[in-house]
Amino acid sequence: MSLDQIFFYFFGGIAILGAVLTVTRRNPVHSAVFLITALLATAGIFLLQRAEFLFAAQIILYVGGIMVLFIFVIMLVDIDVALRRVQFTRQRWVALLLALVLGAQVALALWMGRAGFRLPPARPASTEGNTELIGRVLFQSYMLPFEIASILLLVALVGAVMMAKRKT
Amino acid sequence: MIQDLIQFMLRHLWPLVFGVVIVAVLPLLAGYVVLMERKVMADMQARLGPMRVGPHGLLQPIADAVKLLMKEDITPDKADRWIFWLAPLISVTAAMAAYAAVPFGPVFQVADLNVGLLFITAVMSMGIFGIILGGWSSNSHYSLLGALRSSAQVISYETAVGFAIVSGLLLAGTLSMQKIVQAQAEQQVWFIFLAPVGFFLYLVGSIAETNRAPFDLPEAESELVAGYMTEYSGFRWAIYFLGEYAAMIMVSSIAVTLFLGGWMRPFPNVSWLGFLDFLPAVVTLGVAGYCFWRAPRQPVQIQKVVMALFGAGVLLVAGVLGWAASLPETMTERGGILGAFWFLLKVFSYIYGFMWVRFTFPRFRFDQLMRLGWHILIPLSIVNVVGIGTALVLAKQMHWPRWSAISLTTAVTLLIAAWLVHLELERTSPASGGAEA
Amino acid sequence: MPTEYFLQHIWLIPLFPLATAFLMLLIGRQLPNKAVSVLCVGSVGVSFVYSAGAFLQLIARPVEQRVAEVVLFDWVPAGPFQTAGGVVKDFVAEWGLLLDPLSAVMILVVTGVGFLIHFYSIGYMGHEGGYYRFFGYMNLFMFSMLTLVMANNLLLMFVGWEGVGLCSYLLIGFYFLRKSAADAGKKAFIVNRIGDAGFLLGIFLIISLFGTVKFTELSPLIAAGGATTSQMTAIALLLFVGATGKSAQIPLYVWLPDAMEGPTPVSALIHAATMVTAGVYMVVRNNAIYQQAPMAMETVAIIGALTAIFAASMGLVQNDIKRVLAYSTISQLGYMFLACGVGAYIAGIFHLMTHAFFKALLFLGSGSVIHAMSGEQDMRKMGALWTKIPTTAKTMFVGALAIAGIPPLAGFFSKDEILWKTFSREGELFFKLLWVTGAITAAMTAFYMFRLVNMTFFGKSRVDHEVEHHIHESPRTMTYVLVALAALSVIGGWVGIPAALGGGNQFEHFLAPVIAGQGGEAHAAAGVAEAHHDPMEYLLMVVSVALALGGIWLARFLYVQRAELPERMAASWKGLYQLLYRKYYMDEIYDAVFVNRTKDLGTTLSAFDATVIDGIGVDGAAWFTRFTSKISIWWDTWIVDGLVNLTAIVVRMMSYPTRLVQTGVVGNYALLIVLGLLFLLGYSLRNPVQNLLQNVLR
Amino acid sequence: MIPTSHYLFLSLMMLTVGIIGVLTRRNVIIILMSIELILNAVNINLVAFSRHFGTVDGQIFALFVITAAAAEAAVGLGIIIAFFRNRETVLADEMDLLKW
Repeated sequence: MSLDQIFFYFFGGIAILGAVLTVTRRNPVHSAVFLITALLATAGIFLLQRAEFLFAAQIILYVGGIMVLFIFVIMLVDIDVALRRVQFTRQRWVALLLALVLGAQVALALWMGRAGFRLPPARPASTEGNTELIGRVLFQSYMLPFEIASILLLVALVGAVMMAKRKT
Repeated sequence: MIQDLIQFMLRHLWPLVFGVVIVAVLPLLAGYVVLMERKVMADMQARLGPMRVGPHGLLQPIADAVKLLMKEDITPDKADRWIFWLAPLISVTAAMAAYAAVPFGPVFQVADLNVGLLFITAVMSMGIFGIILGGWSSNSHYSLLGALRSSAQVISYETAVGFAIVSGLLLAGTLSMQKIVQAQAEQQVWFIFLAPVGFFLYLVGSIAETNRAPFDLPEAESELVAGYMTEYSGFRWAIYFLGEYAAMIMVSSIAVTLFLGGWMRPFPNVSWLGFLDFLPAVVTLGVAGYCFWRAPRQPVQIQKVVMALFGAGVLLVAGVLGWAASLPETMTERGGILGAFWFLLKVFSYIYGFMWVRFTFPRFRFDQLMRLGWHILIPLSIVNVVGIGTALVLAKQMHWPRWSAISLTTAVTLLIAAWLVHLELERTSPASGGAEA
Repeated sequence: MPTEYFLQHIWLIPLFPLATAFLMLLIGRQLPNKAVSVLCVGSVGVSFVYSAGAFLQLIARPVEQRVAEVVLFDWVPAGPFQTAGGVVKDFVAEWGLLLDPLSAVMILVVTGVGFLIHFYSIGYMGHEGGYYRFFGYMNLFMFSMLTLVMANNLLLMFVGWEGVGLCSYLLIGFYFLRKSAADAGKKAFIVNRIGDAGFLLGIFLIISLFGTVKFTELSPLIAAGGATTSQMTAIALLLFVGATGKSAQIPLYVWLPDAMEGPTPVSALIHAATMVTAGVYMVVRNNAIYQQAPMAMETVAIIGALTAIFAASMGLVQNDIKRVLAYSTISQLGYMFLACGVGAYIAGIFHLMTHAFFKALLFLGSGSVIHAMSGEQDMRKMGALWTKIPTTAKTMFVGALAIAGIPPLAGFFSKDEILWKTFSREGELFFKLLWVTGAITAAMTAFYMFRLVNMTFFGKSRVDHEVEHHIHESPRTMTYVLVALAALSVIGGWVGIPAALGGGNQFEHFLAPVIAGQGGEAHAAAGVAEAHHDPMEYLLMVVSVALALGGIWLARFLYVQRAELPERMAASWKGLYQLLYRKYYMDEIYDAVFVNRTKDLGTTLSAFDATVIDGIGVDGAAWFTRFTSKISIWWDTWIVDGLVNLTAIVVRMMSYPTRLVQTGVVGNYALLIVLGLLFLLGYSLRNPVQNLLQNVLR
Repeated sequence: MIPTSHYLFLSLMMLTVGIIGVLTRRNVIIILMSIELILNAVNINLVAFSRHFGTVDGQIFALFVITAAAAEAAVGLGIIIAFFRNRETVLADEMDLLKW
């Protein structure tokens, strides 16, 4: 069992565990913390796949940005009320069933196609670093999507401000 | 499997050692930074500061640490125990993990990541969770308010700081800390001279990010007792404290690496200044001599001894430095040891700047702080990045002389800064409507 | 300056007054009087300079190409249409200015006299309100008049024609607070409209016959006999109706005496010198048409002669100084038309010019007198002013001599020219009769003019006392103008000294090319005239001078030596006196015949409106609408809305079960989405699953 | 070296957990978090395939996904705050104004 596998199972296990706990915790703050754990584990998996830039981006954006936002909101909305209520919807059992069946289907599809992607074909390690590569591709082939994404962010910013603003 | 692990360990022996060293030394360093701060404060207030514990209070930090360890560890009732326990760890872990990418010297570095600077900022940005969760979990209004304030402040200023860093990155052209330092060596100039506005922005932003005066609203004793740390006591509090000072050293080492030439000595490739390599040895030698000179003049016997021991230690360091300086250029130890000295020197001078600011300026009001961040620093930082980029384009594509391009864009940036400040004064002057909340 | 600069820029001439007119009427109220006077008088002066320059450069050209035309733009591009003759013409009316000898003389007269009168107005109107308004109207008039005389086609000419009509209306009603003035303005406007209708019809007829309104294209067409004589007569008469309207001929002269309500400069400029002569100009301009219609020409001659004598006879007994001048104007215009009628167009224009000089002089003089008498216009309250206002008196005396036809003043030559042309027109008794009329009119003219002079300046003073004190000579600006005009009316005639008196009639030679049919042989004719002088001509001159002197003597005898006689005569021949004094009751007759009938028509029509149109039409329609709307209301409520409600009910019943699905809870929707996803995947995976199951079962 | 299929199974598990969370939880905030989980699973997939094919396009798409996630979180939380301010609840099945 090689080191890669150790790290993979370590991170993967943490990720799944964090995900499950996220979904099951009663207290949103706890779920947020576990979600952060899961995200960090995912970042680790990215690092495992030599995607350093994405690793950093994942931590900065997801953990440092989005999750802070989440926790903020959790603190703004008074959660004590919600804590004393039933946490799961009426449709929980059927929903659970459906989700599991869906997962089983996809798993079946993957299992039948597993021969397709065993090990990734060995490639020469790219001479230039991951960041430079991403930068080049991003600003050459994906210029337009990049701009559109920035516009999307701007719109989301304005919209969020407008909605969260007190109507005075 | 075990073999693999051992193989791994061996392959990464030095980084592991460095990591252990850092984790071990950092608390000590932080403690002595505290001592330094108290001394500086005392000096600025015409006092002596701690003198009792050890000669000139040299053992004060250790005493404090011991005291904190022995204090009772209170966990408030109704607190969310688990998170209350988790929060300080997060903050200190974030601060320490960032050190993995800091180059204390050409070799003295845990990992020269390809995305080093990004990694540092990323890990640093996680410190917020320590603050928010701590404030929230202790289930007290002071703490919660302090936490919210502090996180709001940190998030607001992170943007400006990020842009300031980008302005440095544009000049370096790489994210790896080592390469940044080398870039400054090759371009034969510290980036502070190429991006003065960026450095200034980073200075202000870093002060705010570490919640230090005059931006220490989250811990404003006069308003909320101790901010998010109100309910913490004993060792957890110590951990928070450690985290803060670690973060402080962290931001200053980023500044040193990015703007102040990193571990290189001044004018690294001016050969006739080579004697500067012996400066560390000489300085430490002087310190040691001072210690020996003061040793007999200590009031108590034990202090005499301690002083002498301290002098001996410094003497040892001086010896090491001198030996390193005498080594031939090619050997890595030389650069490593000397580099560590220069790096720490620069870091401490930067921190001294922090303290100076702290003891000089009065505290902001929170709306003023936010307005400063959003109305002046962030736009200015964006303008600054654009300016630097323009200058680089002019220099590379148009083949302007770099200095003229840089100074031109800097002048423009400063003009815009003046304009922004003017606008701000207009908006907040009581004549025109006064300050909005 | 390029050669023929002025000829290329004649289009500027009307533009200067127009510009200042706009300025005055837009922001004039804000301007100080000095600025107003400088601007307006200056603009007219500038256009006078331009006209003079154009005139000189025109003379500089050889005789046969003394025509300058500037087309600014196509104004009415009406496109192709079929004329009555069946020819397809592309009709277009340009905004084009034509400068030939005729219009050259006209613009000289208009701008020259106009400039003098403007200058005079500075002093005369100085104390009046609405100074800027007055000058704005005056400049607008200058623009219109210049457009009229410089137009290169009938349509544009008509624009100017209407423009001057409008300005005369505005200026007659300048003191619009005085009801009489307002009424006079309206009267002038309406009467002019009648004439203009005729003019417009004439233009339409021309268009439909020849398909063009350009003079330069028109005259060859006519010379080629483009239309029958009767058509020509119709056109000519219609145009002449317009002329009678504008130039105050019988039967449309009634507006001119009332027009004296306006300020005196206005009377001088519009109702003596320029506008009223527009008719004459128009007739001369279209002489080609008239030469094709002898009957029309005779009509013109008769009308002219009759107007001349009638107006003169009315002028004999008027007591209002300006009215006398007004009637004299009418009769002089009659002279001009007489000239046109007998084919002596050039003589007509000649008399037009000289008349412009001395009648402007006389009007301005009378204005100066009124000014001195502080507004008094009745001659019976004047007298013995000769010493009190010497300049005015002398200049007016010169003017009177000129109009009376005393050689060598201007009036003599022009009037004598007309009379001689009338007499010498080879034909039957008819023309001799016309001559007799003209001669009698000349005598009358001399009489009433000197009656005016004597009653005003000589005899013993009949002035009221409070007026007596502040009788004073008018300011310089006015007297200078008077002097200048006096000089003009002395020498003005010398350009046309007939060959008989050894002066080679340059005026005639200059204008000859304009007159159709005698372009070239004008010289020949002149040469012939020089060859042998008809002794008759000298005789006629002697006669007319004698008649004039007789009139003058009679006037002096009646109003200076035996000043009590006139009243007695008036008493003795009361009927005649009243007839003349009441202007042959013309106004009353017009009122009875036209005005009141028109009013009756109006009342009838209003009654018709009230009863038939409103009563049956409108109210009936309203009632019908209400009725139908009642029906449609019922329809709407029961049928249309009923159907809608029915649909709504049905939809509600149908939708009840389906809406149960719409819980509004996001979770359920998400669940449905997942369900759909599941089915899709299941469908796409069906074969492998089957295989799998088979393997398992086997 | 880890076979790509491992990553795919990992992301599948995370996806299933996320779906379960979206479907079964009542608290809107947690539902949003579950959505983040789903997006995260997508990211794992993308990165895995980018490694599999040796190009960085997958990572760039992952970047875009993160961007979208940020936008979605911002707007969603804004909505939550506005809604909580009006209705004093954060439970999804009590937000049924659109019913009927």
